[in-house]
Amino acid sequence: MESYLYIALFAPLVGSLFAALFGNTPKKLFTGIVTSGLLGVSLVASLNLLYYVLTTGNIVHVNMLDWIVIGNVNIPFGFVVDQVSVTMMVVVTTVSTMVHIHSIGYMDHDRSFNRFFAWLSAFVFSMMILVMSDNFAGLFIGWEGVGLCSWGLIGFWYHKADIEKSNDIEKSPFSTLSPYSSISPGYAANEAFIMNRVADLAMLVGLFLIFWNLGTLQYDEVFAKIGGLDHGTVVAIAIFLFIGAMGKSAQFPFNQWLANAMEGPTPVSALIHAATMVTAGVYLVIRANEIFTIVPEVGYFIACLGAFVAIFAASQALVATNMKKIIAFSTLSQLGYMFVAAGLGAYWVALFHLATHAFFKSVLFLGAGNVMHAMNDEINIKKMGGLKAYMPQTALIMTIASVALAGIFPLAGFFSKDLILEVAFGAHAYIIWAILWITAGLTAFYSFRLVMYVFYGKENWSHNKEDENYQHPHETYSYVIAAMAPLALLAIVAGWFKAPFVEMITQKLPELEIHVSSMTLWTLILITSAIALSGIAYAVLRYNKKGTYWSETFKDRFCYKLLANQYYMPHLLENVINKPYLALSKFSWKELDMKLIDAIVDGIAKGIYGGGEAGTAMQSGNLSKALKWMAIGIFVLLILVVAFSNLK
Amino acid sequence: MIGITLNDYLILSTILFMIGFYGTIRRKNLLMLFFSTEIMLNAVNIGLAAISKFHGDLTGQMFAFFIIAIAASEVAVGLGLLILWFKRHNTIDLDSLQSMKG
Amino acid sequence: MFEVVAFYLFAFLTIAMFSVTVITKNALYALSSLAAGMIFISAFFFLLDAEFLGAVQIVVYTGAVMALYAFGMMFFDSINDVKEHVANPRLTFMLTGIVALIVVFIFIAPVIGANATAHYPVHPEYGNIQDVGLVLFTKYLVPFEVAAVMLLVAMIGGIILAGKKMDISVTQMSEHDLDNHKTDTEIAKDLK
Amino acid sequence: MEHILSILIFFPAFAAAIGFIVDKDAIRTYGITVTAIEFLLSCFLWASFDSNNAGMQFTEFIPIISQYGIAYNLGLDGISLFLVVMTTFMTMISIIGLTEKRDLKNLIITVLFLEMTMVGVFVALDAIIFYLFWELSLVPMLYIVGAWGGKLRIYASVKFFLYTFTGSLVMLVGMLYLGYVYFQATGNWSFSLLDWNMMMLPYNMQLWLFVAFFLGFAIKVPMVPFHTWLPYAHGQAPTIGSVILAAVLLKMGTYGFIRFSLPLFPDASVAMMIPMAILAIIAIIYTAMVAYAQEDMKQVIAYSSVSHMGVIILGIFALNVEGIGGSLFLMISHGIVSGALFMLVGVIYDRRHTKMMSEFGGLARVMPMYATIFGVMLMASVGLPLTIGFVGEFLSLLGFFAVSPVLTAIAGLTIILGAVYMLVLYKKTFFGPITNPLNEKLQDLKGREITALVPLVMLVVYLGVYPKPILDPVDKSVKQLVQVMYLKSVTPEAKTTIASVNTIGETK
Amino acid sequence: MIEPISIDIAALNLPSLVPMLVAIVGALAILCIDLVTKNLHKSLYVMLTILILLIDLGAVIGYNGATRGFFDVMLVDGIAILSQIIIIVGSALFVLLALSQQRFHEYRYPEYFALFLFMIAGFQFMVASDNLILIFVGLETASMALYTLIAMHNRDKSTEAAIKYFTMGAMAAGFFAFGSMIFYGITGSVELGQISQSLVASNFEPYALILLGTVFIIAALGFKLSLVPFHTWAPDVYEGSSSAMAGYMSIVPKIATFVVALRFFEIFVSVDNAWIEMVLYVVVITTMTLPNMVALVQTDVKRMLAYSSVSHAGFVMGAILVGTTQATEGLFLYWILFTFTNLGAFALLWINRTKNDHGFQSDHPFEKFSGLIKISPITASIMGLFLLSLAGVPPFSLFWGKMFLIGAAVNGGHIVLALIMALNSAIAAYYYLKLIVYMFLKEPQNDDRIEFMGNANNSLRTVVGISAIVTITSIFYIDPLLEMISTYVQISGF
Repeated sequence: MESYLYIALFAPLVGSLFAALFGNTPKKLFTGIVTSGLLGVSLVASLNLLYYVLTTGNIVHVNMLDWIVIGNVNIPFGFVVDQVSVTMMVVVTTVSTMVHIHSIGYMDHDRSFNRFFAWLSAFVFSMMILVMSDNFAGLFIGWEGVGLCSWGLIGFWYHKADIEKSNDIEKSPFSTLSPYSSISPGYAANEAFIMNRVADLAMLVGLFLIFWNLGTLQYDEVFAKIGGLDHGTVVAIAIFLFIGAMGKSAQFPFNQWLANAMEGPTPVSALIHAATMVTAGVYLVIRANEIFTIVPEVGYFIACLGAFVAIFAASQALVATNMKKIIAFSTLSQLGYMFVAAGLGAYWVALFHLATHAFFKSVLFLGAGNVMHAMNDEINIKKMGGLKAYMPQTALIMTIASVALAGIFPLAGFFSKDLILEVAFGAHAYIIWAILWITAGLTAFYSFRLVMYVFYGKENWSHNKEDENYQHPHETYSYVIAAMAPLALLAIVAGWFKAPFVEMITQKLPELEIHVSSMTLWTLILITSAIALSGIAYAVLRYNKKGTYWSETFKDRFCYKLLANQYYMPHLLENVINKPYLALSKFSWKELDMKLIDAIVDGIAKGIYGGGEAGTAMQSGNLSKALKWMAIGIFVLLILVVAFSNLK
Repeated sequence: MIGITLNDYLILSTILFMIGFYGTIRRKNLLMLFFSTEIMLNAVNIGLAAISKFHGDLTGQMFAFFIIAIAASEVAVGLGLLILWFKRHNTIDLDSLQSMKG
Repeated sequence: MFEVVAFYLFAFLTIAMFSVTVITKNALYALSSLAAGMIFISAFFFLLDAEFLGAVQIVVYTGAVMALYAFGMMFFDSINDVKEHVANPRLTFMLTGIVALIVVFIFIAPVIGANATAHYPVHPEYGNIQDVGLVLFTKYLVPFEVAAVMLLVAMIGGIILAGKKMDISVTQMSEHDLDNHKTDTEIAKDLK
Repeated sequence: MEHILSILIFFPAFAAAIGFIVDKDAIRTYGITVTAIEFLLSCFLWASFDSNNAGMQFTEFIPIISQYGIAYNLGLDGISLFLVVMTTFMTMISIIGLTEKRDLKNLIITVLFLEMTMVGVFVALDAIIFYLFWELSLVPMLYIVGAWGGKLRIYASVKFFLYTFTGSLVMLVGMLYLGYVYFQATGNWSFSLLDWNMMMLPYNMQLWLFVAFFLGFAIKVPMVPFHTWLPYAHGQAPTIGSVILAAVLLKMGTYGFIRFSLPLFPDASVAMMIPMAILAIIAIIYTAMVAYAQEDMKQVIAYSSVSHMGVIILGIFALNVEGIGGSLFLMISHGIVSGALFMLVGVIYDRRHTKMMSEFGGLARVMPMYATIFGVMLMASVGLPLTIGFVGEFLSLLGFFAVSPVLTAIAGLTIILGAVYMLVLYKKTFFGPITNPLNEKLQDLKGREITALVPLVMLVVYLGVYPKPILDPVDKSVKQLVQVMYLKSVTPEAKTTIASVNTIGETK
Repeated sequence: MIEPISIDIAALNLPSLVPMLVAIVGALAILCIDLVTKNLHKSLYVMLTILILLIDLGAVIGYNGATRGFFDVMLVDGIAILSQIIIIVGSALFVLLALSQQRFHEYRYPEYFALFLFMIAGFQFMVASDNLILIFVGLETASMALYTLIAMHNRDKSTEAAIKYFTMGAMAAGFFAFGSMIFYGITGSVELGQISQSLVASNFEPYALILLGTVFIIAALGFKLSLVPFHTWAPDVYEGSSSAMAGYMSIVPKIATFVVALRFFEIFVSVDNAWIEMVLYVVVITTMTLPNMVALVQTDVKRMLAYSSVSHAGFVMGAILVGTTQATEGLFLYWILFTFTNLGAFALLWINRTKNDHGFQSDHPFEKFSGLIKISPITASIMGLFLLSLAGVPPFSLFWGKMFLIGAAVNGGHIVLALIMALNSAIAAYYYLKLIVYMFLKEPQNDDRIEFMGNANNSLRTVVGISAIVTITSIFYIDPLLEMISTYVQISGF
C-alpha cells in the first residue's frame, strides 16, 4: 500500500515540476494534459487506498525520512492514510483532477498556461501533504505550502494594475457591486498570504505548546498523552490551533482575504477557495478532535463563531452582483456550517459536509467560470441574463449545484447540511440552530438569485458589435463539460453514501448521538426543507415578476450599503491597519532610526571632532602662549599639591 | 640675634626664579626673553650654593658650576638662532614666528 | 650681623635689578641691570664662602655672556626702546604671582634636609678652590667632560647658525638650479 | 591533514599575495579557481570531520608569546564547521557572480585576504588570535566598501570600521582581563578558550565581562540600537561586499556569543536571557517596520538582515539545544539567502544602475527567471517550510518558547512582518504593469549570474527538505556546550534555569 | 697639606664609559676629517656615522661590567643598556635618511653628523646615570645639538621651530634645575638612588616640599616627553623640521627621557604614593585624549603624525603609572615597535618630500596623497601598513605593544585606564583612517605640483623596507624580543 501512498502523494509534484520546466515558455497543451493525467493517477491511487481502508479497516502509516532532528526535537516526514485522511485525499484528488481538465479549456487563451498548471499541481501536492502528514509539523508544511500556491494563483494575473480606491459604490474595489474583486491580483495575493501568516503564528504557538508539554508532534503520541495535561494548557493549545484554522478557513475576522481572492482565475477559486484549501481549517479541527473533545467550551465557541460566520457571509451574498464573490460568500457561510458541526463534536458530520460541499461548490464555481469565459470575463450578474439558451449544459449543472447547495432532498447538500442542523438542535444550541435555519433560507435564495440573473430573464447585453456591452456567449468545450459532469453527479449522489461513510469514519472519529425523538427529527427536516424551498420559490417568482430584487429606494438604505461594502471590513483593514502601519514604519525609519539612533552615534563622533577643533585653540602657534601653557601646567600641578597634599 | 637661615636663601632664590619666570612668559622680545631664562638659572644657583653651605656639602656648588656652563652654552646657541632669524625677517619680535599653528 | 645686613642688601639689589630687567622697555637698561644683577649674585657666592663659584660667575657672565648679548643687541640694533604688546599682562602677572606665593609659602616651612649626610663634605682647612678641584676632578670628572662637549656643541652650533653658509638655503632651491653649478654668491643674488 | 585548518586559513592569503603577479584580464579566473579550491578543501574538511565527536578536532597549537600565554591555537567543532564551509562557499559564489569592472584585480585580491580573516575567526581557539582575525577582517571590508561603493561610500566604510573597531577594543580589554583572571586562578597565562572553559567565574565578574564582550559582538551582529552602520554599509557597498558582509561578517558576532559568552559566562547569560531577548525582539519588530518603510531594495534587505539576526540572538539565548542549534542553522541559511538576495539586487542594479523600487514594476514579465529565483529566495527569507529559512527560524523560536512563551509569541511576529516587507517589495518590483519604459527591454539572467545563483537555489531547497547533515554535528557540539554551561554555572538559579529550558514538560 | 688622593683605575670601571666615548671620538674624528678635506660627499659621513654607531652598539651590547662606574656617576643597568640599544638602532636607521635623493641644506655640513653623534652621546649619558647633574648636562648637550640640527634644515619654518623649541627648552631647563635644587635641599644628594633612600628614611617629610620639587621635575620631563600641557611645542617643531628629523624626535629623545622618568617616578611608585598616581592619571589621560582629538582635525599629515606621537607618548606614560614589571616591559616593547613603525611612516613622508610644493600651505597635506594607490600602489600599501600598525590593528607590530600595555594596566588593576586606552585607540584609528581613505578610496587629483617618491633612493627604500618587514613579521619575533626585554628589565629590578 505504501507505493500507492507515494504515488498519490508525489504524482502531483511530478506534474508540477514537469509543467514548471516550461514555466516561461508559451502555451504548451501537453503540460495541461500531463498534469491532469498525473492527477488522475493520484486519484486512482487514492481510491485504491480508500478501498483498502474501507475493506480492511487498517491504516497505512509510513515514515519516509527524518526532517528536523536536534535536541528533543525529532520531526520525520511521516504520512498516514486513515479513514479521515483518505476521505480528504479522495475529495481533493477528485475535485482537482476535474478542475485541471476544466482549466485546460478555461485557460486556453492565457499566455501563462504552463505556469498555471505548475502552480495548480503544486497546490495539490501541498494539500496532499497537509492531509496525509502524520504530525503537526508536516501539517504545517502543507499548511504553508497551500498558502504559497494560493498566493501564486491569486496573483496569477500579476500584471494588472492597482485600482484606485473610490467612494462610488459601483467602482470601489471594496464593494461587491463593482466589477473588481480587489485592488489588484498582486494586492489580493499578498493580503491572503499575510493574513494567513497571522493565523499561522498562532498555529506555531500551538505547536510549540504541544511540543514543550508533550515532547512530540506526532498525532498518535500527542493524542495519547494529551489527556495527561492540565485543562488550562489544553484550552490554550485548542484555542491557538483553532486560530490557525480560522486563518485558513477565512473565519471572522480573517474572512476578508477570501472574498478578495476571487481575483484569481475561476478554476483556482473552484479548487482552492471552495473545495480544498479553505476546508483545511475544518480538517485540522477534525484531525485534532481528541484535543477539542477535552475542551467542549472551546468547541462551543467554535460553533458560535461558525454560526455567526454562516449568516454573516450569507447576508453579504444577498446584494452582491459580483458573481464570484456571491459564491465565495456562500463558501464562507458553508464553512461556518462545518465549524458548527465540528465545534459541537459532530466531527464526521463536518467532514461529510466538507466532502459534499467540495463537490457542489467546486462545480458551481466551474460553472461560473464557463459563464465568465463565455461573456469574456464579465463578472456582474446584472449584465447577463437569458444565457440558458446559449449554454444549456452549464445552466443545468449550475442549477443542480445550486439545488444541492440549498440542501434540497435528495441532493448531497440535503444530507450533510440537514444533519448539522439536527446536531445543533440536539446539542440544545437552539440559537445556533435558529441562525443556521435562517441561513439555510438565505442560501437557497441567493443561489437562485444568481441562477436567475444569469440564465433567465431578459438579456442585459447586446448582440451588436458596436455596443460596449457587446457579448457573444457560447457553450464551452465539451470536454470541459465532461470534466464537470462527474462533480455534478457527485453533487447529486454523494449524500446517498452516507451509511458506508459513517460506518467507515466512525472507526476513527467519535460516534454521533443525538438525543431527540425521531418525531422532532422529522419536523426539523421538514421545516428546514421548507425554508429552503421557500427561499428558492421567492427568488424564482419575484424575478419572474419584477426582473429584479432590490427596489431603487432600498439601495440608498444603510443596511444595503453595509452589505454591499462587506460590512466595511475592507475599509477597516485599510484605515485601521494598513495605513497606520505604513505611517508608523515611516516614522520609525525617518524619525527614530535616522534622527534619533543614528544621530546619537554621529553625535558622539561629531562631539569628539568638535573637541579637537576646540583643542586647536591651544595651538595658537604663538610662543608666548605656549610658554604660558607651561606656566599654567605648573600652576595646575601646584594647585593639586595644595589640594591633595594629604594624599600619600 | 637673627641669623640667616637656609630658608631665607631659598625664598630669595625662589623670588628671583619667579621674576625670571615672569619675564619669560611676559617678554615678547626674544633677546630679553633669553635674559629672563638666564635669571631663572642664576636664581637656582643661589639656592644650590646656599644648600651646599648649610649642608656642608660640595655637590651644590658643583651643580651650580655646571648650571653656569649650561647657561653659557644656551646663550651661544640661542643667539645663533636669533641671528639666523633676524637675517631673514629683520625682527626678533616673538610674534613674528607664527607661521605654524592649529 | 654683617652677614645679615649683606644678605638683605644684596637680596634687595638683585631683586631690584632683575625686576628692572624683566620690566623695562629699554633693552639697554635690561642688559645692564642684568649684568649688575649677575655681579650682585656673585656676592652671595662669596657670602656662602663659595669663592670659586663667585669668580666663575663674574668671569663667565659679565665677561662672556654679557659681551655676547651686547654684540647681539648691536646686531639687532635694539638699543632704543623695544615695543611689546603683551597679550594680557594681568593674567600673566597673577599667574606667576600665585605660583610664587604657593612656592614661597611652601618654603616657609623649614627644610628638614639638615639631617642629610654630606657625601662630599667641605674641608675648611683646604679652602674652597682646592676643595672644589678635588671633587670636580674625581667624582664629577665625567660631567665635567660632558660639559666640555656641550660647550663644543654649543660653539659649533653658534658658528653654524650665525655662519654665512646659512644665508642661502639649499633646501629651498630647486634641484635644477643646484645642478647647473651656480656658485653660492650667484644663488644668493637670485634669492635677493 | 594535521594542518588542514592552517592551510584553509592561509591558502587564500598566499594566493592573494602571489595574485599580484597575475595579469588583470586573467584575474577573475584566478579568483574563481582559488576560491573553488578553498571550497573543496573545506568540503574535504567536512568529509573528514568526525560527527560523533563533539569536541574540538584538527586542533593545532603553536606558542606565540609564551610568557603571556598567547598561542596560535586552532580547532573546529560542529559549531564552527558549517560556518567555515558556508564562508568558503559564499566567497566562491560571490566571486563567480562578480560583475564589477573597475580595478578588478585589487578587488579580488582583497576578497581573498578577507576570506583568510573570515575563516580564521571561525577556527581560532585562542582569544587573541580570534581577536586578531576579527579586527583584520575590517580592513579588506573597509577597502571593498570604500573603493567600489556608491556615493556615500567613504562615510559608510569609515563608520563601519570605527563602530566595530571601538566595540571590539572594549572586548579586547575584557579578554585581557579574563586572561589575568585565569592567571590568578591557575598561576600561568593562557588565552586559550579550552583552558578558559575550565574555570568558574564569580557572578559579578561574569556580568561585567559579559557586557564587555557584548559590546564587541552586539555591534558586529548588529543588535539594535547598534545597527545603524549596517544600512549604510550595505546601501553603499558593491554587490560582492554586501554579499560577504551579510553572509559571513555578521555571523561573526553571533558566533562570538555562542563561542565566548555562553560557555564563559553561563550565569551572566542566564541572567541576560530576558534582556537580550527583549533587545532581539525590538530588533525583530522595529527593523522589520523600518525595512517596510524603505524605498531602496537593498536597504530593505539590509534591514531585514538586522531583523533576522534578532531571531538568531533570540535562539542563542534560549540556552537550550533546540534554540542554539536552530540559531546556528539560521546563521547558515541567512548567510545563503541574504547573500543570494543581495546578488539579485546587484543583478538589477547592473542593468539599471538604480535600486529604487519606484523605478521598477512588472519585472516578472520581462525577467521571468529572475523573478522566479527572487521569489524562491523571498520565500526562503520569510521562512516558508521546506526552504532553508524555515528550519532555523522554527527551531530558534521553538527553543526560546521554553524560556518565555509570551516573548516568543511576540518575536513570532517576524513571520508576519517579514512577509509584509518582502511581499510588498516583490509586488512593487515584479507585479503590476511595466510603468517605466526603460524596463521594457531588460535582459533576463545571463550565464554568470545563473551559475552563481542556481547552486544557491538548490541549496535553499535541499537543506530545507533535508537539514540533517548540518543538524547532526551541530546537535552534538551544542549538547556539549549546554552541558558545559550547566556544569560551570555557579548560581543554583542558573543551573535550574538551564536544566528546565532543556527538558520537556517544564513550560507552562 | 692636601694628602694625595689615590684612585684605583679598575674601580673606576672605565668600560661603562666606552660607548659614549666611541660616539664622542667619532664625532671629533668627523670634525677632523672636515678640517683636512672639504666638500666630501655626504655619503661618506653617513657611512662613517653608521660605522661609529655600530661600534657603539657593540660596546653597549658587549658591556658586562658592574652596573656602577666612575664614582657611581655611571649607572649601566638593564634599562640603560636596553634604551641605549633603542637609541643607537633608531639613530642608525635615521641617519640613512640623510642619503636623500634631493639635496637639503643640513647635509652639506659635516658638522651635522658630528653634532648628531654628540647628541647621541648626550642621550646615552642621560640614560646611563642616576645623577641629576650628569642627566642634566647630558640632556642639555643633546638638546643643544638637536636645536642646531633642526635649524640647519634652513627654511623659515625650521628656524621658527628651533627657536620655539629652544626657548621652551630653556624654560624647562630652569624647571629641572629648580626641581633638582629642591631635592638636593631636602636630601642633600643629587643621586636618585640616595634621594629615594633618604626620602623613605624620612618618611617623605616635608611632604609639601617634596611634591613641589616633583612638580618642577614633572614639568621638565613633561616638556621633553611632550605631556599635556607641556606639549605645545611638539606639532610646530615636527612640522618645522624635516620629516626625517621629526620622526627621529618622536622616538629617540623620548625614550631617553622615558628612562629618566622611569628612574625618577620609581621613587614614588615603589611606595605607591597616591598623589603621584593621581597626577599621573590626570596627565596620562589628558595626554592620550587631547592630542588625539586635535589630530582629528589636522590637514597636514606630518602634523597629524606629530599629534599622534604625542598621544602615543601619553599611552606609554601609562606604563610608568602602572609601574609593574610587566608595565615596564610593555613600555620598552611598545617603544621598540613604535620606533620602527613611526620611523617607517615618517620615512615615507620624507621619501615623498618634494621641493616644488609651492601653493600647498604645508609639506604633506592630505590632498596630496589622494588616490596614491592608483599612482604607486606599493607606497600606498606600505604607508597603509604603517598607519594600520599605528592604529593598533592586529597582527601588525604595534598591536602587540598596545595589547601588552593594556594588559599590564588590567593586571595592575587599572581597568578604567585600560578602557580609556582602548577607547583612545579607537579615536586614533579615525585619523589614521583619514589618510588611508585619501590614499585608497579617493580618486587621484592630477595636479602637476604633486610628485611622488621624488626624494626616494635605495637607502631610503631600505629604511622603509626594514621598517615594513619588522612591522609585518612582528608576530614571529615578539616572543624572543619580550624575553630579551624582560631579562634586561628584571636585572635592573623595575
